[in-house]
Amino acid sequence: MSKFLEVKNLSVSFPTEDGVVLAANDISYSVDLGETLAIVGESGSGKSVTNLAVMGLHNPQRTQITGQAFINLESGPVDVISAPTEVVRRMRGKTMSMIFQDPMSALHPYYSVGDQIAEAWGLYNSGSKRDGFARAKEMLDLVGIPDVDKRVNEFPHQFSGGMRQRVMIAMALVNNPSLLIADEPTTALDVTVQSQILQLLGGLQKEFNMAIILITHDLGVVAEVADRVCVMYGGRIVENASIDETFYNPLQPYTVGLLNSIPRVDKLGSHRLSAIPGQPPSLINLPRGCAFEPRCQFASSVAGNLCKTTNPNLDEKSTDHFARCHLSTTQLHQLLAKNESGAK
Amino acid sequence: MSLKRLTVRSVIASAAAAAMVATVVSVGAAAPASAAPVTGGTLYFYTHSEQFPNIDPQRNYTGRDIAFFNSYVYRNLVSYKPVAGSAGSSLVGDLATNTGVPSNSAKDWTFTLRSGITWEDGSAITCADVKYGISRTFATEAYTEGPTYAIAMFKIAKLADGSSAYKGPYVKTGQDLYDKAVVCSKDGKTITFHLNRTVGDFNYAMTYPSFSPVKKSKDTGDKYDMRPFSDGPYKIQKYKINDEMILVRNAKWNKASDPFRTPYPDQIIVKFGMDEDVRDMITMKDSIPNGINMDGLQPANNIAFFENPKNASRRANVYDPYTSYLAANNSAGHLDCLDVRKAIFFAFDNQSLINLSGGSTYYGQPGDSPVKPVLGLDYAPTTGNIHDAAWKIEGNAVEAKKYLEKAKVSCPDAYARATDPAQGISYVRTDTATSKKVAVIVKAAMDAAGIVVKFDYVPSGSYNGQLENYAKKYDLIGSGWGADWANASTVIPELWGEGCCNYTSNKDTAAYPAFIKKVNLALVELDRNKQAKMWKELAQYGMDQYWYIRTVFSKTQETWGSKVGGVFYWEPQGNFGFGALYVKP
Amino acid sequence: MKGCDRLLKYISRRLLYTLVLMLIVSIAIYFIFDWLPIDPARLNCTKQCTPDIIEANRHRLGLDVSVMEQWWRFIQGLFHGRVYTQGAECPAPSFGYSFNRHECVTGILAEAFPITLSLALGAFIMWLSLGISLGVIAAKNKGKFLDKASSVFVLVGTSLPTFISGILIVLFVVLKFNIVNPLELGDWHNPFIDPVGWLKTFFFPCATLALAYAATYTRFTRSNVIETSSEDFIRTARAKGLSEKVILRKHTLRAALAPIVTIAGLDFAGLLGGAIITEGIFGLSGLGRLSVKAVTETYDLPIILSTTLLASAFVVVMNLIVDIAYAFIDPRVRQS
Amino acid sequence: MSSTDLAVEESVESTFVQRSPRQIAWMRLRRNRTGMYSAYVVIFFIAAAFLSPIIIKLWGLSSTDLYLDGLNDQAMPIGFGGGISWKHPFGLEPGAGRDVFSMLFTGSRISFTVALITSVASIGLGMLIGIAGGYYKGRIDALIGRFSDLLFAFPSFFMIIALSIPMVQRVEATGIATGNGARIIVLIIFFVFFGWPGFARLVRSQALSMRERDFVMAAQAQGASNWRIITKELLPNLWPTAIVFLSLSLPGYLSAEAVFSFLGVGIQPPASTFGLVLSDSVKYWQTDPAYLIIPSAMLVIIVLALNLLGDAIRDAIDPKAEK
Repeated sequence: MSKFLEVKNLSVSFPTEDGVVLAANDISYSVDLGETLAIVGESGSGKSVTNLAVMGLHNPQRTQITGQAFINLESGPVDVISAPTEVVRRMRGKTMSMIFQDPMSALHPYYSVGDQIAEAWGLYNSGSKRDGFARAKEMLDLVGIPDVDKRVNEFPHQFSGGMRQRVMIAMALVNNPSLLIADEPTTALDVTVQSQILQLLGGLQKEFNMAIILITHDLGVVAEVADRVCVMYGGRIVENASIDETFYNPLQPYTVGLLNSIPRVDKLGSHRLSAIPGQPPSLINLPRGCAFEPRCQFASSVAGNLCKTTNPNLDEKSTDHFARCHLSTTQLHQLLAKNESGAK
Repeated sequence: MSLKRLTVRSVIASAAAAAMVATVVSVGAAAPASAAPVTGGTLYFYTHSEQFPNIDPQRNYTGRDIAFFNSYVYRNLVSYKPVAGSAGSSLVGDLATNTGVPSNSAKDWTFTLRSGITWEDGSAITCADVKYGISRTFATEAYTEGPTYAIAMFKIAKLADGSSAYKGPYVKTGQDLYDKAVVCSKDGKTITFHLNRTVGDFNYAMTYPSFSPVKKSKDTGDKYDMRPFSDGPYKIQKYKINDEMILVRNAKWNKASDPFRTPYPDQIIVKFGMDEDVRDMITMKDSIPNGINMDGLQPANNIAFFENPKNASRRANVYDPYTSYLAANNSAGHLDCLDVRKAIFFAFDNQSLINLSGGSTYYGQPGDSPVKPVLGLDYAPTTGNIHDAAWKIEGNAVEAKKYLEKAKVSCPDAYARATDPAQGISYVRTDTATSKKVAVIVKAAMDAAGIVVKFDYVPSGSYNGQLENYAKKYDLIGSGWGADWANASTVIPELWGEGCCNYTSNKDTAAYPAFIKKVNLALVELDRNKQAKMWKELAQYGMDQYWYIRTVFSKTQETWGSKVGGVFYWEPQGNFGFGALYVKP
Repeated sequence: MKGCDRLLKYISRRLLYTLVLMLIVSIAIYFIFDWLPIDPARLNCTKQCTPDIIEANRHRLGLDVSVMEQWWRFIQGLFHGRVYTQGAECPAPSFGYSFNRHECVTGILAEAFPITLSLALGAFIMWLSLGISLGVIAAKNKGKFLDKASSVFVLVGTSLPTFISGILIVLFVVLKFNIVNPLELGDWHNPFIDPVGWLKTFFFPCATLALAYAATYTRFTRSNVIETSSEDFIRTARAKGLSEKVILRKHTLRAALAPIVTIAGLDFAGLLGGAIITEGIFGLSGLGRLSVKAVTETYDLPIILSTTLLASAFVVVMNLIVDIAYAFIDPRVRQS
Repeated sequence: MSSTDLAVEESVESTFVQRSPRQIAWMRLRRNRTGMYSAYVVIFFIAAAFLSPIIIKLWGLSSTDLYLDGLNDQAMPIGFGGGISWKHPFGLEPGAGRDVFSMLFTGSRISFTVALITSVASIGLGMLIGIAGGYYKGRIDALIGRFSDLLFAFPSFFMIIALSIPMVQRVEATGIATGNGARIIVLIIFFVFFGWPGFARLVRSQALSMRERDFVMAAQAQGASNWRIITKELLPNLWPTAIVFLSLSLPGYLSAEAVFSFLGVGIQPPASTFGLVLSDSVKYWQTDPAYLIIPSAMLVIIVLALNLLGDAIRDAIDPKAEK
C-alpha cells in the first residue's frame, strides 16, 4: 500500500546569472494520512524549495523541476510535477494546503480575515458570501480565536503574531485538505505561542486525519510533533528516519551536529553546546564529494580522499533508517564515543 | 494712431521707398471690376488674439479695430471714404451730412446731423447722444484707453495737474464747462464744438470712434466694452473673449441714412485665440475659404505663402501707415551721447533683419524720418542717417568703432555703458519668437562693433501699457506709430514733443528747448504748406540728434481665403476696407 | 460600529486640516502677489497717467486697502457677493470682477472650468488605462519584447515636450486628415448634449496629455506589480488555489495600485488647475490659458488670484480625497 | 519569482560570492546592456555639453556668429536638411544663421547645468529635511510635514510663470547676476523650492523605518551621537535612493527647463537651450523641418537615455523591485 504523498527523485534548480542553482537534488520521501513528517535543515538547504515544488508554487519559467511527486487520491495517483498546472491548482487548498513562516506578510493586508478565509472556502464550495463568513467563523473558532463574531471582520494587522498564524491555519484547513505543508510555522513566534500552535496543529491533525509536512530548522519543534524526520543539507536529504532513530541513533555527522547544537535537559551540565563550524555550501558548484565534507569533523577519518571525491549514497543503514555517509554505523559510533570522552 | 499691438510684422517689418509719396498700393487683384459683390453668407475672421483690446467706441484706439467697428457696428459724425487708393483718405459725412464747418479761425466747428439715423432699438440718434458719447472721454477715472483729442482741444479749463476740469458724465464735476464747449442747437440738428486753439483739421479727429454717440440709457459703463449699442449695419449677437464674436444684421439700420456702408454678408464671425501655427495652416491650406487671417502669417510661413503663385489672388503686400522706430533713452545715465547713439546706428545689421522677414519686399525699407512718405506733404528725405556715405545696410562696424572712439573722450560714461561687459546697453523686447530672433541678429551686429547689448524680454500683451515705464528703465525701446490723419501734427509732437508717446527722454537734452518751441509754432500754423515745411525741418532736427536710432518704413502683408471678395486696402486706416468685403458663392 | 466612528473622526480631522491649509494658502497668495513689483493700477494707463487716475484705478481695482483687508473682502465676496464701481456687481459666490474682461470672475471661471475638467478627466482616464494596462503587460512579460517595447513607447512619448508633441498632433493628425474643422478646434460642446462634438474637441488634447503622463504610470505599475507579485500574501493566494487571473485582479493589483491613488490624485488635481501648453495649442479656453494670459498679457489680478486659489484648492481638496480614499483602501491607515 | 527563490539567490550572491552591495550593484549594472548603452549616451552628451566650448572651437565654429553666407536672401538656410554640411553638421538656424550644432551643445550646457544643480540641490535639501523629520520625529517632523503640505498646495507650475519675471528683477537688483545669469538663478531657486518636498517625503519614510532597525538601535545602544548615527548609519543606506531619484529627476528638470523657456519665463535668447531652440523651430515645421527634427531627436535621445539609465540603476541597486 503506497502512502498518501510519495516524492520520488525530485530535483529543483534555478538558472541564475552566476550559474545553475541546484536547490533540491534527487529528493525522495513520503508521508501518509495522519502522519507528520518533519523536514529539517539550515536555510538554503532546499527544504522549502522541495515542498513549494510539490505545491506547484514555483514560477515554471524560472525553475527546472524533474522527478515525480504522487498524491494518491481515491480516484488514483496524480503526479503533481507532471500534471497540467490547472489540475494542480485545483488541488491546492482542497487536497493540499500550506502555511508559511511569517503570518503577517502572508496575509493580504487589505482584506479582513473573514474575507480571506471565505474566499478560500468559496473556491471549492458553492455558497453565498454569508455562508463563507459563517464557515470562516467556524474555522476561527476551531483554531481557538476568541470573540469570532467581531474578529472575523478585523484585518490582519489587528491580530497578534500567534493569532495571525491561527488565522493562516484556519484558512489552510477551511476545505479539509488531506495534506498540510507547514513551512516554519512557528519560527516567527514566541516560544510559548510556538507550542500552542504546535499543539493546535497536532489536535487538528487527529481531527481531520491529515498528513502534515513540517518544515523547520528547529529540532526542538520536531521532537514535539513529528513521526518521521528528513534532514536536508546542500539540497540533498542526508538522513531519513523515524523520530526516535533520528534523535537517539543519528547516522550522519550533520545530524549529529544539529542535535548537539540544541540544549537538552537530559544532558544538562555534561553537555557543551556546539555550533557547526563553517558555512553552508554554494548550491551552484557543489563539490564532487560529500557536500558536508568541508565542515565534517570526521571527514579525515575516512580512508583515502573518499569524502572529497565521491558523494555518498543515501543508504539504508539500518531498518527504515537512511543516511548519506561514507562512515559505517559502527565507525561513526566509535568516533562519537571518542569525542565524548575527549570532551570530558 | 498708436500701434497698439506689436504683432510679428510690425516689429520687424517696415517701410517705404523714399520716392513713394502718397501712392500706397491698392489691392485690385481680388476684386476685378467684373465681379459684382454678392449679398449673403458668413464671413469669418480668425486671430491669435484673445479679444479686441477695446470695442467701447470711447476706448477703441487700434487702427484695425477702428476700421472694423466703424465699418460694421458704430458710426461717427465723419468717416474716411471706404475706397482704395488715396481717395480713401478723403472725408465723407456719416452721421453728419457734411464734413464740418469751421469758423472763428477754426476754433469753432459745426456739424449737421443726418435725419433718419437710428439705434438698433429703432430710436433716433440725437445730438444729445453724440454729446454724451464724447463726454465719456473725460471720464478718466473709468476709461483711459482711447484718444484724448477732446480733452486736449475742447475749450475746457485745465487743472494744475494738467487734467481737465470736466470729470466726465459719471462724476459730473465741471459739467457746465462741457455744456458750454459742446453745444447742440435748439432743433437738435447741429452740434458745435468750441476749441481752445485753432485746429485746421479738427474734422479728421472726428473719424475716431471716440467722437461717436452713445445712448445714455444704454451706457453700461465698464461692460459697454463687451457690447456697444449698435447704430451700424450689424449688431453684436455674441462676444466671448477667447472664443468668438458674432455679428448679425441690425434690422433697424436704414440703408437710406447711410451714404456708403455696404453690408454684404449675413453674418460675421470672429474666432479668437487660434494657435499661431494652426492659424497659419488654415491660411496656407485655404481651409476656410470664406475666412480672413486677421494677424498675418509668421515670417517663414509668410514667405512661403507669398512666394507661391497659386495664392496670388488672396494676398496683399502693402505699405502700412506705420513707422517702426527704435527710440534711444537720451537721458543722463543712459545714452546721453550722440556719438554712442550714432555708433549703435552704424553697427545695426539691417540686411539680416530685412532677410528675416523675407527681403525688403515684405519688410519695407530702413527709414529716414518718423514721418512716413505716405503723408506726402509733410515728408521729405532727410540728410545724414541712412544717407550718410558710411552707412551700410549690413552694418558698418568700422564706422561704429570710430564713433565709439570719439565717445571715449566726449562722453566717457555713456562709452563705458556701451562697451563695459559689466554694464552694457539694455534693450527691452517683447517675448515673442520673432522678437527673440531679432535679438540674436542685433547681438551679433553689436558684438562686431564692440558694443555690449543686453536684452530683457517682457510680456507682449502688456508691453504697450508699460512703454512709459520701460522707456525710463531701458536704453533702447522699440515701437511704432502711424499718423492719426494726414498731418505730421499727429506724429512729431506725439513722438518727440509733449505728446502721448515720447519715449526718447529727450526733454533734458540741450537740443530740446529749441525743438519744442518750433513744434508749438507749427501746431497753430494755419498755412498748410508753411506748416509742412516746419514739420520737415523738425524731422531733420530730431534725426540729426539720433533721438531715434533707426526708423523703418514698414510693409504689411494681408491674407484671406479664396472665397472672400471685395478686398481693398483702406489706406488711412492701414487695414482692410472691411465694409466692402463679401463672400463669393 | 467602532471602525466607522474612527473613519468619521479621521475624515473630520482631515477636513479641518484642509480648511486651515486652504486659508493659509489663500493669505499667502495674496501676500505674494502684493509683494510683486507690478502695480496693476499703472497698467493700461498710458497717456493721462496722472496720480489721480492711478489712485482712481487703485480704488476701482480695490487695491487701496491693506492686503489683509483685500483678502477679507475676497472671502466676504465668496459668501455675500460684491459691488464694484461703474455699476459692476457680482452676486455670491463672487471671485471678483475683471475690468479687463468686463465680467465677474465667477462667470469666467464657470466657463473655463468645464473645459479644464473635461481635459483633465479625459486625460486622466486615458493615461490611467494606458499606463496601468501597459504596466501590467510589461510586468507580466518582464524582460521580454513586450516589456521593452511598452517602456520605450511611453518613454519616447514622455521625452517629447508637450509643446512639440501637441503641435505635431494638431498639424499632422487633426488638421491633415480634416478630423476637426480648424475654426472649431477647441470649441466647447456639452458632453451630455453633444458627446460626439465633445469627443472631437477633447480626444486629441487628452491624448497629448495622456502621452506625457502615461510613462510614469506604466513604470510605476510595472515595478509595483512585480514587487507585489513577490509578496508572501500573493504566494498565499496561490496556495489557496486561486487562478492567476483572480490573483492578479483581486490581490496583486489591489496592493500594487493603492500607492498610485496618491500620485494620480495629485497629478489630476494639478491638471485641474489648467494645462497651460495643451490648452494653448488646441485652442481650449480653460483655466490654464486663462491664468497665463492674465499674468503675461493683462495682469488681471482678480483672475490671477482666483485661478491660483482655485488651483491650490484643487490640490488641497484632492489631497483630502486621496487620504480618505486611502483610508478606505488600506485598513491600516484608518487605525493610525 | 517567489520570495523563496529570491532568498536562495540572495544567499548565493551575498553569502557565497562575498561581494559588497556596491559591487553587486555595479556588477548588475554592467550586465544590463540597455543600461550601459544609456550610460554611454548620457556620458557622451554631458561631456559634450561641458566641453562644448572646446569642441565648437575645434570645429571652427562659434555659437554666436551668424553664418550669413549659408542663408539665402530670405534668411533660410541653403542646401539639404537646413544647410547640413561638413562644417555645419546640424545645419543653420533659419532667420538668423547661427550654427545649430554649436547652438545645441552650448545650449545643452545651460540645460544640464540647471538640471544638475537643481537635482543635486533638491536632493540634498530633501535628504537633510527628510532625515530630520524621519529621525527626530515629533514636532520637527510635524512642522516639516505641514510646510511641505503647504508647498504642495501651491500650483507650482503657474506660480513659476507668474513670479519669475518679478523675481528676476529682484535678483538683478541685488547685483548678483544680470540677464540670463539671474534667470538661471531664479529658475534653480524655484525648481529647488518646489522640488525638495517630494524627495524629503521619500527620505522621511525611509528614515522613519530605518531608525527602528537593528543597526540603528545598536548604534544608539552604544551611545553614538545623533550626528554620528545620521552620517554613519542612515546616510550610507539612503544613497541608493538618492542616486535613483537623481537619475530620474534629471530628465524631468531638463524637460521642465525646456517648457519654461518655451513659455518665455526661463532662459532667453541669445542663449539657446533646448526649450528655446525647440520653441523657435516649431515655427519652421513646414519650411525647414530638419531644424525641428534634429533638436527634438536630440532631446528625446537624452531624456530617454537618462530614464533608461535611471531604471537600470534602480534595478541594480534594488533588484527586488525589478528582477
